[in-house]
Amino acid sequence: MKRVSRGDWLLSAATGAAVVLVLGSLVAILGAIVVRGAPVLSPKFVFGSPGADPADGGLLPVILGTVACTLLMTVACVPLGVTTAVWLSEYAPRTSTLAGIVRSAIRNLAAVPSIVFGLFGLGFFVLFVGGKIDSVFYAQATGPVFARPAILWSSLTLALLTLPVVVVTTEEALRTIPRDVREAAFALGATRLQVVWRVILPHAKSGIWTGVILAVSRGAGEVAPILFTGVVGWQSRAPTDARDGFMHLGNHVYLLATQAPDVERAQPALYGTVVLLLLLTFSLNIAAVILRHRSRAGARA
Amino acid sequence: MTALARPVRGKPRPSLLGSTATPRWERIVERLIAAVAFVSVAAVLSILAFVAREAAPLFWEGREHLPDLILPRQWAGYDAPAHVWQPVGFPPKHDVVPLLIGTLKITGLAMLVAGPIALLSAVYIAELAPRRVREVVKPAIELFAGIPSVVLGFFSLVFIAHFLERLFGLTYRLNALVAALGLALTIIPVVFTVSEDALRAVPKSLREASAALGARRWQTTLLVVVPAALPGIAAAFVLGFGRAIGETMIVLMASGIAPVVDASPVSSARTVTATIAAELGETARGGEHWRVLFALGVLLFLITWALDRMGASAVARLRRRLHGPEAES
Amino acid sequence: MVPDWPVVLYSRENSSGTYAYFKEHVLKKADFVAEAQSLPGTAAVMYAVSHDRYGIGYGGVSRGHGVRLVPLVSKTGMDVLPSARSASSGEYPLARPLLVYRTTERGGEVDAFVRWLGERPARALALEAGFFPLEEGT
Amino acid sequence: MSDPKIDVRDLSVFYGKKQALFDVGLAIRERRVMALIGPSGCGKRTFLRALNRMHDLSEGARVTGSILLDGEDLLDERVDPVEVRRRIGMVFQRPNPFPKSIFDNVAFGLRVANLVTSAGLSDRVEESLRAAALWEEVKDRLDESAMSLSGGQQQRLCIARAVAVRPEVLLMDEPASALDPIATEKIEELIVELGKKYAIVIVTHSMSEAARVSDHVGFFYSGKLVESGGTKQTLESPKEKETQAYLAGRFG
Repeated sequence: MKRVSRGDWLLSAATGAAVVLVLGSLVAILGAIVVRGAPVLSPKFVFGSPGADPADGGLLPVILGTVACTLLMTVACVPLGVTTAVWLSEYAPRTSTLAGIVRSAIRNLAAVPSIVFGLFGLGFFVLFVGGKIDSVFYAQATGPVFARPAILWSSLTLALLTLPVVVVTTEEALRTIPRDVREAAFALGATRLQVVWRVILPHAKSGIWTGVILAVSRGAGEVAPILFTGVVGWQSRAPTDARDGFMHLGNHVYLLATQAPDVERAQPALYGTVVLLLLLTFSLNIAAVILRHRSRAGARA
Repeated sequence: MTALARPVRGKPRPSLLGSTATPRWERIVERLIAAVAFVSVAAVLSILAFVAREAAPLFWEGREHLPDLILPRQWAGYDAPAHVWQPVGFPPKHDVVPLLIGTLKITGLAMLVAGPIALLSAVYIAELAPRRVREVVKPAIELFAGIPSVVLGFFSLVFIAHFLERLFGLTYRLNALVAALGLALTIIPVVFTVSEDALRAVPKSLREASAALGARRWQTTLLVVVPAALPGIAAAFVLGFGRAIGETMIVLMASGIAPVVDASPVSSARTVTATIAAELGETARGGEHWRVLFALGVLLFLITWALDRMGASAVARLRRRLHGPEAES
Repeated sequence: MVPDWPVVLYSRENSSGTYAYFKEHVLKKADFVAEAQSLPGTAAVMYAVSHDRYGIGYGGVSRGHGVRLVPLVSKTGMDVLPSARSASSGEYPLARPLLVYRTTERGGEVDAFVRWLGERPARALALEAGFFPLEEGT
Repeated sequence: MSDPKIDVRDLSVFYGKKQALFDVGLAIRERRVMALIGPSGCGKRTFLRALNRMHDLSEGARVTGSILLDGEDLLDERVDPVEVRRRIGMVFQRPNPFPKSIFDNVAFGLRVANLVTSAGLSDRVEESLRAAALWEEVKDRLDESAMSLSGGQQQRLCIARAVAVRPEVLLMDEPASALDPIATEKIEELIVELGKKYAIVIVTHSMSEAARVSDHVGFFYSGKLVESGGTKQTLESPKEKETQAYLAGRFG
């Protein structure tokens, strides 16, 4: 029998135990929530319209609000993020100061706490931009039109929050494209834009999708940035206008967990909502992990 | 000899100088691409500017209150000079020290829990795990990062709080430790991922050299690999710390958010982030309370910015250390 | 025999009207102790108190489904429960009216809405939501 | 003799502070194959890549001197490198087809240059694949991914792709070095064939290959062009002693 030194055994035991602990808590969290929440998810609970008491479920407008906010966010953030990554990887000289500035701005953006994004969304989008729009176009209105929390402002705030995710993932995908491929395209007389559009972007497609999915998942789960920029606690319908307030699954979890009129009665609805939110963000994350794994395997082949 | 020396399919080739294969609109598009890339720079600058814009009047409108932001003061009804955060009160008291204490207490505890666990896991995955195990476990740990913090907040509020109460019979059901354990769940994937990258960046030759000198595996790992990766591991901790300081929903839901000034890990605590989230909604715009909350936002921005810089320079140091001064930054 | 154990205070978040009212009328403008737990809603307070043997808290009666109401001693020395009558007569010491503010000029839809608030269907709705409606004609 | 197709004068290339090529002068003639030989790191590839301004793509690279294409200096800063590359095609060391269909690979250069109508496109693709001696093997599977081809086929596809835009000059960077002997033979036959139509410059590390395919050779050593001339004469009786030593196998 192979003799294992005690030091080796101890190291394996300690580090292995840490991994088991981490994975164990992941399973415990998901298990504890799903076991209680999954049975609640009836079609009526998920797709019904809400009644007077949030504890009765009827999450349709909440889901629609979440989806609408996330879609708007994606529309704003993906073109920005992909373009930034393309500039960094295909246009800017690798060692240039300008690229360094953009890179460090992306890093900073990723490090800014989400609640600060909330403050920024309120101070910039709602009060400043909305205020300017109102004073120019709606001077006659009796109340604020754009200068109030709305799904539009929440989405734009989230778009900036998730921008680094898209940039970093896309740039990583662009970096795995072999130099050969770029040179082949240039040698055939393609302009830089043609190289980007016809070769680089198609080549990096799965990497870019990974970034988009990660960004959507991140954006869909954030609550702090939307608290003051557009989310509302309770309304009976989904938003129909970019200037409407909206309900959001994440915020709904927060409200049900802390402010339900009848805590005991709201428990099932709470677990159900958490499972829905997890279903949304977690399935997206798993998709991203698989996609990323595949695109990396593809890059190696 | 002319530029038109060789007719191609009957059509003369235009001069090299005269023909532009790249259309003018493409140059404009290139400019646009560069402009878009700078949106992120504009975003960072305007985040600071517009949060600071709401906070700044504090410094010329209510200047006499400025010392009260950080210095203890003898308030009516209190036994001794104290740090008090009672922004809705008679008079309002805006001493941010209790919030800083709460933040440090919770993030410190969270790091104490998450740091070792994440680092040990990273060592296992980077050094010891068979490839097949690594390929499953690494993404699984990263999936942690995909759980929305409001869900972890809820989990802490219900399960962790209950568990700790059963275990220790604590006075305060919701306290710094509950929030810290919830918070640890969000920083483990950060610290894990960055440390694991750092460990894996250590060249194989170092491990081989150590093994060839007769070192056992644990000796190689602890005496060669981990020390070599130390700057990267430091970066992982700094980045995890930054993430913990900025986290909002977990501490909002699970800390009991009471602005307590003490060192006990099981008393309630109120962090900077939770304070902003809890109070801003009903605060009158332009009031002193409003301005202080935005000033706290500026403070958070600056702290996380500084931590991020520290992390970045630690990573750069790691790269130089492992690959020499020539390494590309 | 109950052992010595600190009482845990459950308070509302300072952004709530209930908090400000309680501070002004019960604490007589003094501060809560720093240890008072801030909770974002009456429901959260009730939940916390119900799970804490040594907990004490306060909240709006409209959110008080399924709990036993605690009578307060009125100025006349009687035990009084919160009710429509005790609230509007002022006998219950901690009653507070819900006010509707308007930002627009008189007239139009807003007037109609404010009138409607005083009418029977609106009062029925208020009752259903757990509030004590205004006496007729007030 | 007629004017050269490409006339290179005093060409120097720098990477950052390091000089990689020193004052090279060389004439490249129409419908001839010029082989560039020399030990690795001698500058032959650097020279080749200067001819279609690939150095514009690498940071820190600087090129001085002049490269006259039909009398016009393609290093002139007013010249669009994209235009240069449309006139001077290039085939790389390792086959590098795009992960697209066979058809789309060949059509790529035509599409980016907007050279032919979509009706004429398939004719040109066929013509180019025939020119690269690949048509018979792929005519039934043009929609399949280029990645499904064998290495030798991929390289011929890259050649088809390069000639599809009807360049005036074709540059080849060790085009057969990554291939097996049979595929190599096919590529070499193809080079001889194409050499009847184009000016071809080929970098090779194999003396026998240079002997088989080229009309002229240029011998590079330490970033300098040591000697050049007719293939047979230069390989059999080199004038310079570096060339003699290299051919004798003393370094390389």
